[in-house]
Amino acid sequence: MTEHSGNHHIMPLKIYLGVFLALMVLTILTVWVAFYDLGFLNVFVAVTIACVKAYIVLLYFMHLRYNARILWLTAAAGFIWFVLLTAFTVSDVLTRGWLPPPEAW
Amino acid sequence: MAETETSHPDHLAHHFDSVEQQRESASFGMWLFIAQEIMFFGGLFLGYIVYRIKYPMAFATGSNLLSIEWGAFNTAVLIGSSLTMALAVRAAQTGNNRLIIRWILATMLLGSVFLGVKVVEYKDKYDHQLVAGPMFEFDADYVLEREAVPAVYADDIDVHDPQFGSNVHLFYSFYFVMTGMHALHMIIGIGVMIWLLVKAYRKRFGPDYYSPVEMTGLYWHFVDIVWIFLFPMLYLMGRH
Amino acid sequence: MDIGIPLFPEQASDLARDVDMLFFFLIAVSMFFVFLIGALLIYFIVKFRRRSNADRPDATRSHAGLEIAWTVIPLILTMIMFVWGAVLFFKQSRPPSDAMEILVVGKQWMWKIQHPTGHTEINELHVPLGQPVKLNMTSEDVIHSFYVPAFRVKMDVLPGRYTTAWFTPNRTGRFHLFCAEYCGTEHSKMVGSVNVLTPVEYERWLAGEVGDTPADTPVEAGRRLFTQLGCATCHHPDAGALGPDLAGVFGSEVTLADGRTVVADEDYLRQSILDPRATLVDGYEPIMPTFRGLVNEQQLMQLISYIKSLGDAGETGEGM
Amino acid sequence: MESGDTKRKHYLNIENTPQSWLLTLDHKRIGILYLVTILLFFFLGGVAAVLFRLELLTPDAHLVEHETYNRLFTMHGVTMIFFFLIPSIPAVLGNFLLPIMIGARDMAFPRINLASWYVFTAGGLFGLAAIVFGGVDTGWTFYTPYSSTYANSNVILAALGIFIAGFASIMTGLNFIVTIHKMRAPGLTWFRLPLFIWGQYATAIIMILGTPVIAITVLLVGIERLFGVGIFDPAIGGDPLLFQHLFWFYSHPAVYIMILPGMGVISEVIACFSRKRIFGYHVVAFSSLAIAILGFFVWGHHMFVSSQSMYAGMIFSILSFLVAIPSAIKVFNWTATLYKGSISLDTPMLYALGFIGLFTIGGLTGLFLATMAINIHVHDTYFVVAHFHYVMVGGMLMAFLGGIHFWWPKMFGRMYPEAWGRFAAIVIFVGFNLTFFPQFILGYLGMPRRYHVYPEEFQVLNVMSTAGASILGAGYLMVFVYLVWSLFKGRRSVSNPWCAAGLEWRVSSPPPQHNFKKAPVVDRDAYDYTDEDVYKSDYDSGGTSDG
Repeated sequence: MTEHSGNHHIMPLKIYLGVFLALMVLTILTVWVAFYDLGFLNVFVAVTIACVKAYIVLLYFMHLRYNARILWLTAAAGFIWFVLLTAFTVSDVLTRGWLPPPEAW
Repeated sequence: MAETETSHPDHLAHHFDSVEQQRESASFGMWLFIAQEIMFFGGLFLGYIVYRIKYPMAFATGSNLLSIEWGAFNTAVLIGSSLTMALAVRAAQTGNNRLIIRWILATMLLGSVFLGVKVVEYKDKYDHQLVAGPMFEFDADYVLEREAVPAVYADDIDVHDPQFGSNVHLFYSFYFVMTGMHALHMIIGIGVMIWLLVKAYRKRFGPDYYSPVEMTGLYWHFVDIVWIFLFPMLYLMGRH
Repeated sequence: MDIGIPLFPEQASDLARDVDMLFFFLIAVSMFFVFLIGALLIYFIVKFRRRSNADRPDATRSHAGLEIAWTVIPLILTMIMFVWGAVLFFKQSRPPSDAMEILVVGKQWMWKIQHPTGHTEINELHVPLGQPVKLNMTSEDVIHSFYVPAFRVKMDVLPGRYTTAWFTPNRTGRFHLFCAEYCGTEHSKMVGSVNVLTPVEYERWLAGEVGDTPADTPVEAGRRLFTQLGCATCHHPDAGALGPDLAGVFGSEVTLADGRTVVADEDYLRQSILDPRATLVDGYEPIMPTFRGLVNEQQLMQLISYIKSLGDAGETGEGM
Repeated sequence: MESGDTKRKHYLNIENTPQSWLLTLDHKRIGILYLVTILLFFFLGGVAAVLFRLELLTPDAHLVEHETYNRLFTMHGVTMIFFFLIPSIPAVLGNFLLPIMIGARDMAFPRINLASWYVFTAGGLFGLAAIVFGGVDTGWTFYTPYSSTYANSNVILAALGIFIAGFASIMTGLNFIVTIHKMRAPGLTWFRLPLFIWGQYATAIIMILGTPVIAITVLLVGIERLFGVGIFDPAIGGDPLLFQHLFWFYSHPAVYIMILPGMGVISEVIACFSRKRIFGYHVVAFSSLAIAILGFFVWGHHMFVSSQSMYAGMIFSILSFLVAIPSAIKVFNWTATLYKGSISLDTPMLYALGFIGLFTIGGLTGLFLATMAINIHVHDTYFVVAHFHYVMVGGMLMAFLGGIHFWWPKMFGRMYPEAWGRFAAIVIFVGFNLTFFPQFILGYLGMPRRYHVYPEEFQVLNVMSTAGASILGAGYLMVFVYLVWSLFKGRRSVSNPWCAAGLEWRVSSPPPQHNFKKAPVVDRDAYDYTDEDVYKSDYDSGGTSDG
């Protein structure tokens, strides 16, 4: 009952600094890439970089990497629910103007 | 009470059996809170996405009127504050009270810098009558002068079309609500840190008990993550 | 059997019969389950009441076969309902190509209706028997909903957008028209009636309507607006025209400047008039000004009616 | 140990200063605080219902003006849904019972639990202020652009009230999930949990993932009205359907917030009064989770005639049918539980049986609404009104009353009068059906909801409905009166008056302050009624003499 400190993970300073540098590099990358027109990839690249950054923060700053699976599941549930909310709503927005299927139906 | 027979430290609430159970409960609770925060901001992001799909040109134009320099600077500041917050948690884990205080102060400072920059940005929008609401006044000449219309759309857009201005208004509605809600979360975070500082001065934290620092850290990192998404969505997309 | 209480709404359109068929199917399924559950409950309560000497050997805790049965059977039944309902829904969303088009504008708290002949009515709609009618609807303020129970037709009416509904009345008479979406203080007064007349009576009604000459037909009014607003200076069939020729454009596929291909339906035309550059047709310069504020909702509908009249009427509705 | 021992200390009498109630961290007292608060809102919502049912006696306006009528049904909807039904079972019975049922001394976060009641009350005060300062006339659905631009009533206050009360709901859900995960007694594995706990767990998931969305949505409506910041305003290109998506993303699952805990109560009651384990325990448990998760993705069936894309509509329609399956499975399993049981028809059981019947009707009529072609006709008519009252009142309220009666002796240590209880249950059942069954017919006839004046031919059915409502109201009043009476005069209850399984029956009635002196060890499945003798003796666990 008193011997519980084994369970919290104390990460070395080096990892924190490395994570910080990685986040800065990604920030510069996303700003730099924004000035190039990549067509439909524009949004894709920006969101992907943001996701990678968020993922790094989750893993290291927020210690998810060393935590129980249930916490993973909780974070994932929030994110997945948001994606589903968006997917269903956008599916309406994108297909609203479509005509009904042809007469054969 | 009967429970005190066994070793029951002060910071262990009566209804928990062990410090470990209490700590795990706290962090699970915090993650559930973060899950609900995702959905809270999720509603805003959804609105933004829907309108961005409907009015890509107006949103790109509105976005280009924002200052990418300030936005990038603020991103760096906020990531830096996440680092200092993580270090504060680490200091609590290793029981270094002096460092806890120092890193929390650093985090608060960086957070305040971020908010200060936000004020500068809001002021700029105020000067150009871009603040969403009744005083919003779309100035086509300003848009042309700033060359805010993305080159690829330049031929397709009539900046003098009132509807176009309205849709830019919509962009600014979202800009202000989203960044405002984010800033509000930061202010709350800074408020919580004041409470942490008081506790830290009283030397309440140590390797056995640092949940409040850890939880505040989780909250702060989450606020950072929201900005990590807000920055490209509001400032970067449609920049070219 | 008349007991003084209405129990079932009138059927006054072909679709009403189809909807009711499906409704009866659902009623039958529901009755079956309500009586099944009810009978089982009562039987068990009586048989296994605490004081009874019913045989109670070790009761089973669960039974995989039963669980599967009462999962799969409802699943099959509901999927039948889904397919039937969806197919009928598509039918309800597909107006026949020979439908008479009537313009409906909802506002707090009245229905403004204009016939193809130009007759306007408020809170009244006269239609001829057996003639498919398509309603093009929009709202000037909040969301309303056009609802005629006897036709089993309901569609929300939104500001800034067009929605459509259609029906073919198959019984003469006077039927309720309701606003079904709560729209403010006098929501329950936003009612009217649909009068289905025989074609002869309908002609008579058209002729004798309130004595004065009917206003222009929407097409006529639209033609006049088209000239007044100077649309024809750019939209003409000659070579070198600054805008695309609009004859036959309705219902056709249009390639836009940004590469998208869209069907030129009412909403597209509406958007092209209000926000021309968002829907610029490939190969043209973005020089058309917006007409937002210059035309009101009714005039917009008239303009669109005119543009539609330029194409071959038989082609409308077959966009795909 | 003896129930007659008045000196025994329990959670109610241990301390009785105002602070000891207002600053209590005891989950049981917080449950009672919630009970009192939501009853106030139930009363308000009920008064509104009485007034507009009286108004609907005649086709014309004879009692109130349009403005008043619209404010009445809005007040009824807002208070009943946000301030009564959503917190009813979770915040009252859930708070009171959940820790005891899993053998814990309290919720994981007692302070957050208390804070949730304060937040809820604060939200409620905003709601009250909205009513006092002239009311709200948007309907509980707050559809834009009416609510954001056109309505000139206290939309902002009401929106703030809902926004704030939402956080109470989130706090409750968060507390439930952590408590269920982390605080279970030794030996109490997931599949030994009572189904009430499964129901609360599923509910808590919806509270956490759904509530924030309504919070931000109503907040946006408030911001739009307050600052003129256009978010949904069609004049600057706003999309009215966006509001509907956001609104129903919460408000449809909210229906499951309102019914899932009720289903949990029914499982407890049926098991106890037929002396049997719930048939197909695992299936019933998982069906709660299935409802919670699937229920999130059916919201578009509220929008079939809203000009939503018909292809999105198809997806929502098929998912709506799928979510009906787990509900059906529950009904079948409850019915099968009765088979070879030893059934006694005490008051809670009458409510549970009423629940099964009414919920079956409510659920089946839900299929009509999921069917796209029929939905067109019945959408926004009294058919919908009848349907959700069958689920909400016939379902949730019956379950709430059943649960209140079932656990009344546990909560207050007194028995309610059984004969009155049964009589009131029957009165409520009859009154309910008379009120709402005619509304199905009215709806299919085409009477739109929220109509102040209506065509004459609908009058007979409306009169029937109002007559039923008076019977229903009398039934509720009867329950209220004899329950309050029983607080003072009721027969004292033993620890386990129903000989029920479950840890809550192993502490004395009312429970001691910290529930258990020593955490109980669980060595058997839930509803283990095979070993009858265990429950017949009136015994307490070690937790009786806390003081």
